[in-house]
Amino acid sequence: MIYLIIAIVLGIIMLVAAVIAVYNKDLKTAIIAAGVTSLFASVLYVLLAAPDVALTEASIGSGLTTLIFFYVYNKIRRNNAQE
Amino acid sequence: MLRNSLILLVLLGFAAAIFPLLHSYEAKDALTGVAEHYANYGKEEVGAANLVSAVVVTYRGFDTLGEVTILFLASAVIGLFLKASETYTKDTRSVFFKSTEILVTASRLLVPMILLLGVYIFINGHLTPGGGFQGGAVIASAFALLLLSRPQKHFSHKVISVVESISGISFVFIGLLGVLLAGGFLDNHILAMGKFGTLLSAGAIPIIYILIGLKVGSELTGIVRNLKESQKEG
Amino acid sequence: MQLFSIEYISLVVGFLILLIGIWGILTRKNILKMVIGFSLFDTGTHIIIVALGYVKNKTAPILNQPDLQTDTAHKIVDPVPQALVLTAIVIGLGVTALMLVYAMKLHNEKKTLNIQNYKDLKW
Amino acid sequence: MEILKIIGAVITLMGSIALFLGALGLVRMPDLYNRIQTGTKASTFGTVLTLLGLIFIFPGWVGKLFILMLFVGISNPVSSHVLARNAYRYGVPLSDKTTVDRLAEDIENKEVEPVNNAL
Repeated sequence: MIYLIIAIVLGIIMLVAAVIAVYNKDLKTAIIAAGVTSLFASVLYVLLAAPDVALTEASIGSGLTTLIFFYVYNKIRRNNAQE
Repeated sequence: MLRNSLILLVLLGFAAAIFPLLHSYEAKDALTGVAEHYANYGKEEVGAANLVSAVVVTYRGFDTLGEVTILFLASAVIGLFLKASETYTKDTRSVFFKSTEILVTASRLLVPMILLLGVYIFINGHLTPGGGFQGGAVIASAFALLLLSRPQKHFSHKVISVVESISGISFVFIGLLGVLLAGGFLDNHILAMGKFGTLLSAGAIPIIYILIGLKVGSELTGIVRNLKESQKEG
Repeated sequence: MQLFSIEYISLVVGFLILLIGIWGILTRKNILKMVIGFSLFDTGTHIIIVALGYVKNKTAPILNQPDLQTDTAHKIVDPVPQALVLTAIVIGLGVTALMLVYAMKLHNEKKTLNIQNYKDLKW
Repeated sequence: MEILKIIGAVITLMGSIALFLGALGLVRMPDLYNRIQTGTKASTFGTVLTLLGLIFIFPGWVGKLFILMLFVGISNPVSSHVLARNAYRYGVPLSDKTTVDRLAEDIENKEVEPVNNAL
């Protein structure tokens, strides 16, 4: 029963973060929100008895993807500032 | 207006395509079909305690080979693109801040620990949750910490590409050895099976997972490193 | 049909995240926002696939206990979707990085990220 | 064996109280720097206490839990240090009640690089 409540809370957080990621005008907030969606998805995978997938999602989905997004965002913003 | 209604139409189409999955979903009691075979005979046929590893490495080894190929292609194309755009930025003065001493010291302590964790994850891939992909990602994040904490330093791409090439070639070579010595491509019976549940068991699965881990780790490190080097400009 | 179970909630959440991702891809004008939409699409698909392999009250497919090693098919969840998602996540990172580098290249050429300013193929 | 479990449960409960106080501090504190300070101190302390309680409950995991405590103890303060410093350089304002600003003095004395305008 407690797992069910945790799953519902996780689902609500993920949906809110996903809507923020698409809706928000600020790119930094959107990137962080997409990372948050991935991070809570990895907790959901643990509830779904998939520890392998949870490990992968936590390290790749929320770690490296966000890092790469920020590298590219930084580069583009600096190109813009040079103009 | 037309555009909005078209978007709505596409969304409705996707929803209609996936909705039957949701509507006709019924809870299962036990595994069926091919998964049942994997669950019941995986222990004798492959000998890995982690059945996901058994499926990834042996039963569906071709998927893994294709996946590694796609990752290699993506990494190569990224390297090519960033190299082409790097040529007209001659001055390599970094625009990053110098990092503080606390960060440098802490990263010196943490990077070996994270690397050790990554190696632990992919060596124990056939016993505990984890494996080559997860271990590779952890290793890549250790190198990402190194790159982030020393922004002024230049990192060479040579070692990364050598490790990547050697592990990729060895992976295919072990797969071909399976054809020669055992039942087929990527068969893990080319080594002794060992006792179930110990570190040296499951035939060639630990070796294949170590190679996959090195390959994935070096490819992801290569992607991050290329993006970091492209941040420098005059 | 059990509405309140972990797998059904996960299915619904994955389905909604997938739709939000597609909506983002179709409606946003900024290319980086579209890539974020693709990444959400990925996450939703992965949740759906893993949730389809879940069997109620069963443990993860790791046979480290002796009592799991007999009559295994009635005691574990489906390992095949998990293996598929494992590779799909890594491929997703590669594809996302590739799309981001394309976006960087496009920005280098045109100095804009708005998709409506790319009119080369319009006639 | 029962007594060990009770000790572990009590220590874990103390850890979760510390985590709760950290979450309360995030709401109560006036500006970003105070929030980072409260959150980091309380969450590091709470996590280490929770892991310490787990050592009593599962004595077989001592080695791994000790490594985890070391890792959290190093990585958590350092990451928030970097976060706060970069927030200062990015120009996040301090609270009105601030009386001492050492980093500004250091920038005045040219010991630390000033705010980068390119960012």
